This record gives sequence, C-alpha cells and structure tokens, in this order.
Amino acid sequence: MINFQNVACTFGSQDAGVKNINLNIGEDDFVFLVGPNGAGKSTLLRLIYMDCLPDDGLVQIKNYRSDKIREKDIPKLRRQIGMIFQDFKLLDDRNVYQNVAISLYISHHKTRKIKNEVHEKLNQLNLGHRVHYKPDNLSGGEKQMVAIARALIKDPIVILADEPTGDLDPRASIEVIDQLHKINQENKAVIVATHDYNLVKRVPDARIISLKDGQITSMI
Amino acid sequence: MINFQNVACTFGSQDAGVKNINLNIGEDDFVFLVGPNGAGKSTLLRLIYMDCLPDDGLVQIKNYRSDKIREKDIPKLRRQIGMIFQDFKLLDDRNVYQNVAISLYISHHKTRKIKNEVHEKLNQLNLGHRVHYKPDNLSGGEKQMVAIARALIKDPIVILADEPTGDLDPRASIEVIDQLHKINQENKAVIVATHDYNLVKRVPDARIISLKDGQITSMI
Amino acid sequence: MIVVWFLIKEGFKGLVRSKFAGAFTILIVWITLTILGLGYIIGRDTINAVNSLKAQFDINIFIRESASQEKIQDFADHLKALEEVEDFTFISKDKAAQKFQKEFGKDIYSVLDYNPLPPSFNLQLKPIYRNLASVESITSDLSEFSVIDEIKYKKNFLVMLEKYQRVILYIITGAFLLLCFISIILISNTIKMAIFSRRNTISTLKLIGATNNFIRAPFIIEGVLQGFLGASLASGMIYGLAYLLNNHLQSVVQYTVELNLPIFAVIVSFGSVMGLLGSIRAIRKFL
Amino acid sequence: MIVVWFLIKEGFKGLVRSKFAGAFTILIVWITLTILGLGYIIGRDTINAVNSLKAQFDINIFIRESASQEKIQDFADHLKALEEVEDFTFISKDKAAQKFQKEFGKDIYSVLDYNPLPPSFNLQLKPIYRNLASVESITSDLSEFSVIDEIKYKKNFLVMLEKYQRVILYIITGAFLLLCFISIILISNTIKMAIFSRRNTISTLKLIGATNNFIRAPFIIEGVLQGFLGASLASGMIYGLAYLLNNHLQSVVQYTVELNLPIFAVIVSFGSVMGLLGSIRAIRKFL
Ligand SMILES: Nc1ncnc2c1ncn2[C@@H]1O[C@H](COP(=O)(O)OP(=O)(O)OP(=O)(O)O)[C@@H](O)[C@H]1O
Ligand SMILES: Nc1ncnc2c1ncn2[C@@H]1O[C@H](COP(=O)(O)OP(=O)(O)OP(=O)(O)O)[C@@H](O)[C@H]1O
Ligand SMILES: [Mg+2]
Ligand SMILES: [Mg+2]
Repeated sequence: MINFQNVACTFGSQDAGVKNINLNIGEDDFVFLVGPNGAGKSTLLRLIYMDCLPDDGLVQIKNYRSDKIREKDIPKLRRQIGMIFQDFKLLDDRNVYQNVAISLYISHHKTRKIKNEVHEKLNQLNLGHRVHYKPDNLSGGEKQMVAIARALIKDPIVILADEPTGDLDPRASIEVIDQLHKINQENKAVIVATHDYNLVKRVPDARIISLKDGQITSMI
Repeated sequence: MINFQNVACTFGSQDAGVKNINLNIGEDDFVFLVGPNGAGKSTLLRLIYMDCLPDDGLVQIKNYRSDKIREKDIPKLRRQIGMIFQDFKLLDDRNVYQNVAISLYISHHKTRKIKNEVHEKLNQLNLGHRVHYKPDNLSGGEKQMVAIARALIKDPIVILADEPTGDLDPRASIEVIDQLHKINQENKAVIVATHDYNLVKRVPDARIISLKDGQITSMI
Repeated sequence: MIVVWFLIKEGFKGLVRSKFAGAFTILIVWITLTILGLGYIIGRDTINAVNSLKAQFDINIFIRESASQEKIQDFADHLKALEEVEDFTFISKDKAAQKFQKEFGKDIYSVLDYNPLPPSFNLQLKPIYRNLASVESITSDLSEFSVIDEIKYKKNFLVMLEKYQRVILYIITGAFLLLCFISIILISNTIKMAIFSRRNTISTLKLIGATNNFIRAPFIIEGVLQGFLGASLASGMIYGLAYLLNNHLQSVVQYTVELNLPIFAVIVSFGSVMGLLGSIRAIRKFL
Repeated sequence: MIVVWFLIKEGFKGLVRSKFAGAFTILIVWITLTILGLGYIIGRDTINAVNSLKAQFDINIFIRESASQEKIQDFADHLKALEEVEDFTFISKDKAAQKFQKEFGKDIYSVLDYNPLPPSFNLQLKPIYRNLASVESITSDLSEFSVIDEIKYKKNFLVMLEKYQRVILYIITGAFLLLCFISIILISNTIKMAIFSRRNTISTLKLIGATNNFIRAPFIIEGVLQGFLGASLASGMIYGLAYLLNNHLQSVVQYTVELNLPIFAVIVSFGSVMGLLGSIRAIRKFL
C-alpha cells in the first residue's frame, strides 16, 4: 500500500532528512521505525502524509503518487491517514473536545454521532475529566493523549505515530500500543516511530525498520 | 535548600495540580519525580521556579519564600535554576546557537566566553552540525537536546528537568542522565521528572519521590 | 450541511478566538470607515459651499436711456428664452437710485433733481454656465442687442472662483480616493496580520487533512463579521458626531450636517465587503 | 556593557524577526503620519486662505462735500494714528467718478457737467480687528468726526466670514486633534498587536530568568526603529507629493505647498516617540 522507490528528501543539506529509501508497507503491516535522534524517522513519516515531497524517487500511497499528486488531492490523502505528531500539534485555541471533534468534521461525519464518538473515545483514553480543558492547561501526557485521540477517532486506513509515548507513563504507553495493535488487526497499517524498545517487544509480529543517518540500515 | 510545607496548587479545580506537599530537598540531592500522567510532577517543578505560586502552604528555595517574594526577585531566582521544560520552550525565531547563548546573556556573561562556551556545549551534546538551524528544522530529539543545553550551560545551583529524555534515543538519554549525575556530584541539586525507569535505575543513589493524583505517595 | 453549519459556527467563534487580533481588526475598520465617512461628508459640504458661493455670481446688463419700454420687454423675453439663464430681475431707474444710495451713501435726488442712473437687468446663469467661457460667449451674443449700453460682471471673481473651485474639487476628490485606497490597504493588511497570528492553526488544520475551503470558510465569515461590526461602529460614531453637532454644538459652529440612510448603507456594505475580500486575500497567503 | 550591546543588537534583529508584524507596524506609522502631515498642511493652508479672503474686508468713509481740505487732512492724521488701522487710501472726487464709471457703466460727466460724488477714505483694519465688534466700535468712534457724512462697510460679508471662519477653524482643529488621537491609538495598538504575536517569546524569556528590562529593551529599540522608519517614509512621501504638486501639477491645481524642515523634524520625532511610548505600553501588557 505504501511504497518508497529510491526516495531522497534532504532539505538541501548534506546530513539532513532521508535518502535511498526503498520500502514497501502492506495494508496490514505493523511497522516500528527505530533509530537514533535525527535518523530521519519523522521525515519518512512526513513523506507519507506528503508534508514534504521527495527531492528524488517516488512515494506512492494507495493510488496517490508523489510525482503526480495535485494540491487538492493532498487533503483527501491525509483524511485517510491518522497522524500522531511528535510535537502533538494541538489547536491551542480550542478545548480537548473540539481538538478531537474537528478531525471528524474534516471527514464529514454526522453531528450527533460526532458528539457521542468523541466523548466515548476521550473516556476510553482517560481524558473524560479534561474535556473542556485548553491544551495549555493539560499535562504533557494528557496533551499527547489528545493527539492520539484525534488520530484514532477518524477510522483511517493507516496510522502514523511519531514517538507517540514520549510523554506517557508506562501503563498508558502499553495501553496505546495495545490499541494500535488492535487497530492493526482490523487490517489497517500502523507505523510507529519510537525509541522505546519496551513497546517494540510488546508487538511480537511487528516489522522493525532501522534508520541511521537518513538511510535504512536494517529491515525485518 | 528546597522546602515545601503543606503546599497546594490546584488551579481552582478539584482534580488538578498538587496538594498536601511536604518536601525537603538538599543541596546535593538527586531526585527522581515519578508518577502517572497528570500526577502533578510538572506542577511541582513549576512551584520551584515560581511559575505558579501555591494556593496554600509555603515553598522556600534558598532564601526565596513564595509568600514574600517580590516580582523583581523571581528572575534572580530563575537565573540560579537550570530548567528543561517538558515542551522545550525554544525560541522559534532564533537559531540553536542563539537559543543557548541567551541563557548566558541573561546571566551577564562576557561575550567572548559566551561564544566559546556555547559551541563547546553544543558539540558535547552532538549538536555541532545544527548550530545555525532554527528549531522548526530540527528533529524532535535535537530540539530536546537544545533545551537541555540551554539549561546546563548556565551553571545553576539546581537543575529541574521535566521529562528530559522523552524524545531522546536510549544512548542520548543515558548520556544526558550521566551528565546530570556528574553535575549533581559537583554539589548541585538535580530534580528529574520522568516516566523512564531505565533512567531511574541508572542513578542508584538517587532519591525517588512518587506522586499520584497530586499527592506524594512515597518518598525515599 | 452539518459541516456547513459547523463552519459558520466556527466563524462566529473565531471572533472570540482571535482575541486581541480580532478586536484590533474591528478597531481598524471602525476608525478607517469613520474617517472615510467624515471625509466624504466634509468633502461634500465643502464642494456645496463653493457652489453656493458661485451662486452669487451675476451679470449686470445696463440698458440705454433711449431704449423704449417695448424694446426692453423684447429683450426680457429673449433672456427668458435663453437656455443658459436661470433667473433675471429688472432693475428700474428707481431701484438703481436705491442701489446708489446704498453704495455711495447719498440720495441721488438730493444731488440732482433727475435720476441719471440707467435701468439694468441682473442676470443669474445656470450653475454649469457659471464659467468664464460661457459667460463671455453669452455676453458677446447679448451685446448685439441695440437696447444694451454695457454689460458688466465680476470677471475677477469668476476667474478666482473657477480656479479655487477646481483646486478644491481636485484636492477633495484626490484626498478621498487616497483615503479609500489607504482604507483598503489598512483593513486588508490588518486582517492579514490577524490571520498571521493564527498561522499555526492553519498549518495544523492542513496537516490533519482539512481542505482549503474548510479552513478558509470560518476565517472569511469571521472577516465579514469583523468588517460588519467595525462598519456598524463607524456608522454609529458618525451618526453620534453629527447628532452632537446638529443638536448641541449649533451655537458654536453653526453648521448642520445632513445625513441619510444611503451613507450608512454604503459604509456597512463597504466594511463587510472589505472584510470579505481582505480575509480571502489574507488567508491565501497562509494556506 | 556587553549585555547592553547585545540588547541593542537584539532590537535591530527584532525588525527582521517580527516579520510581517513589524513591517505592518512600519506601514501603519507611515500611513498615519502621512495623513497627519497632509492634514496639517491642508488645514494650515485652508486657514490661510480664509484669512486672505478676510483681508479683502474694507470700510468706506464718505466725507461731507462741505469739509475743508484741512479738516480732511486732520481726519487722515487721526486715522494714521489709530491702533486698529492697517492701511487707508483717500479716494478723491475724481477717483470716485472713475469708480462710478466701473460700477454703472457711465461716465458721470456725460450725465452731468459736475461731479456729485463725495470723496471718501478706504480703510483696512489689522487682521485681529476684522470682526464685527471691533468694526462697530471703530465706526461709531469715527462717526463723531464732523467731516464724515456716512460710513459704509459690508456688514453681511463680515458676519458671514466671521461665522465661516469660526466653523472652519473649529472643524480643522477638531479634525486635526482627532487625527492625532487616532494616530496614537492606531500606532500603539499596532505595536501591541505585533508584540502580541510574539508573546510566547516573552513568556519563555521570563521563564528562563530574564528581567523585565532585559526583555523590554529590544522591543523598545525595535519600536523606536519602526516608528522612525515609518515616519521617515511618511516624510519622504509628503515631500514627494508636495514636489509633484509644486512642479508637475501646477497647471492642473494651481496651488503651491510650502514645506519646511520643522514639519519633517516634527513628523520623525513624533513617529519615534510613538514607537517608544507605544512599545513601552504594549510590552507592559505581556510582561
Ligand atoms: N525542515 C528541515 N530543514 C532542514 N533540516 C531538517 C528539516 N527537518 C529535519 N531536518 C534534519 O533532518 C534530520 C532528520 O530529521 P527527523 O526529524 O526525520 O529525525 P528523527 O529521526 O525524527 O529524529 P528524532 O528521533 O530526534 O525525532 C535531522 O538531523 C534534522 O535536523
Ligand atoms: N494551568 C492549569 N490549569 C488547570 N489544570 C491544570 C493546569 N496545569 C496542569 N493542570 C492539571 O493538573 C494535573 C497535573 O498536571 P501536571 O502537568 O503537573 O502533570 P504531570 O505529572 O506533569 O503529568 P505528565 O506526566 O503528563 O506531564 C493535570 O491533570 C493537569 O490537567
Ligand atoms: Mg522525529
Ligand atoms: Mg508534566
């Protein structure tokens, strides 16, 4: 479903971004992206949701091709991807409920259903008591949970999670990874960039792709 | 050196912030602050650098008392504290060098020395090749490293590190914790809020304070 | 439909979310349109004042002593038929004597026992003919009439007025157009600035898959609302100032401002349209 | 010292860092001060124009036929000594006859074989006395003289002028003060807005121990620079417009704008001071 052919994206610098990426991720793959800081994990994910386009090579997600995609098709692609950003990217001027609900409005859900779904998901992620908080008043872990909720709620075909447990306590981390695992078992691809090898161990059937200096060093 | 007497800071809410905190941290303590998300770790640190003042009780850092401190003494206090924020709080419109150097200008160092010191510290933390990058172009871990560099460079009497390794790879995490340990051995207090029990294990003589629901549940 | 409703609500909420930046936009629209409105009124009234000065321009046509009553009547009929003439009055010898008394402080009959002053016509032209070229052509036509002794008019007054009228008209029109231009620049840049301060929201929305229209709609609604609110405040302010002037400052300035509904309708529409176009233009920069 | 130097450099760098917001501040100062400057010039010239209209006001004093040459001379001496009088001319019987010819299109000698028109004085008052009250007191004083037959002046003209002069003066002064007020509001709020868009930087600096002065200094320097730049652009623009008008549009508007250095000095100072005060006030909100 996701296909990288000889991709490079280096931000005009020698030692930034990624290069020589060849990769194939299937519709039901659970992939861990590991590697030291600055290895290029986030860049690889950005290439998938087409926040940056490759300088070289071809990225293909379903039938969206990086060399042919039109500006107005990018939102269509992104609506099918659940993204958890490393820096959360919550909307500061909206409360927790609104931050999560907007994901559904963007995908054109029905209002009544939206309300129920959002509250259900927030309760499930232990954010029920923070529904009306603005991000500034949340703890670090709570913010990350909201970011996760926003991605999971929209029933995407692939989930990209960039360091999704960096601010979570171990129990919450395991819960999140288990949820991702469950989603993966519903035949959705999941790609998690992480430094936490405890997580990696938790999903025994996962593929592990190691990056270093912008290149893939090993792939299982 | 740091003393909490029956402190509460709850942001006007029942289940937010911290309460009933009694705590004493010596000048050469290495303290881990652990606890689930939303336990109140960051709030406790904020009380130390007086970003929030207690609703109740007394916080005392050296001879600064939360009940008597004047507006203009707060900067003096903060200049003696090295703070690593959970969300980094880098200055987006300045590059890596400037982000770190400003810490020294604030403490009135000499310019020539500033330049050397900053470059040295950045090289030491493997950021030498990112000196002129703006935060937006850094990877998550690199941002965190810059935040760490800014705190460590100013030679404070106490370091408060809020989840300082959430975005770091294991090797970098260990390096950082070892540096903090070294600093601690120069008779400076270090307080680290973290979820990473590997870090806790790495400093065998550290005190561990556990928080839950805003209250201290155990203290060694 | 549900999404449309959501976006409209978002537009209204944006008024609050934009905080200081939104309030600032409203303030700018308010101030700008107040100035623009007052500028229009002052300009209009100044031009009117100049025109009413010009209305004082008249032509004096002196009739020969020897002209018969009949010939004078013929001439009067001719004047009446003239396209260029707005109005005229006949000044008989008696009336001329009264005028002499006013001008020279003497009763002519106390000096002489007969009246040497000639009768005359006092002629007003229609406004558009109150310029040197028309006046000269009319007077040269009229001077053909044998009843006429001489035609007099204040040529200097006319020349001066024509000159100043043009200056004033050019300056006022120029200033007003400049003011319009500046208003547009100001309002659209303020909106851009307000949206600039929320560019993070825009980029995040893009990243989570919102279409450009989805992002744009609330900002545009918000822009229109801000424009509308600012313009309404401006209308209120202009009305208030005019009311104050007309009702309480009459004794001081002796000047009455005339207001009518179209002025306010234009202001409010202008504000709203500026809010619309300004936000469309601004948001394009950050999409 | 090193820190001071650092803060000054930061102030200059802020011009770039503030990006759109900083450019917008400069734009606002530019536009505002251009309007203010043009407003001042237009106001000044309008008041001057009204005053020069008023300069046309004169008083005609008709002398008795019977007055002796000597008495007339005495009266002229009296006029010369009067504090209120700016200038006067004597219109002899002959000159009066010429005037009659102009006004009534007839040679008086062609009607009569003697000249019945009285000699007169034409009197100009000093500007400050060109008002109804002074004129009335002066004329009533003068009418005591036995040589005088009658005193005439255009009372209506005076009344009208006095009324309009006051209106114009009030409107211009009021509009100018309003403009100043608006400029201050506008500039200081724009600066506040620009600083608002960098409030995160301010709060982070506070958190890492910067004193208020440390945070404030660069913003204030930046504000002064922005004010200075905006005001310089405004000065340039005003100069340019005046130059255009004086050198290339003379044929169209026949109006010359007089500029002098103090105007520009005032504009630039005003802009810089506004930048200073505006940024001091604005930063206080976010510290
Ligand atoms: N926009 C950019 N411009 C220039 N360089 C960039 C940009 N984005 C990323 N880089 C550089 O590319 C390298 C890879 O970045 P990336 O964010 O992909 O790393 P990462 O593997 O996610 O690291 P981390 O674990 O620290 O998040 C980094 O060294 C970073 O400095
Ligand atoms: N300014 C605030 N206003 C209201 N509630 C707040 C505020 N700051 C924090 N809280 C709440 O207080 C609780 C403790 O927050 P704190 O940030 O101290 O948690 P933490 O222990 O640091 O958690 P984490 O590990 O997730 O960072 C959280 O539930 C949070 O929602
Ligand atoms: Mg990353
Ligand atoms: Mg925290």
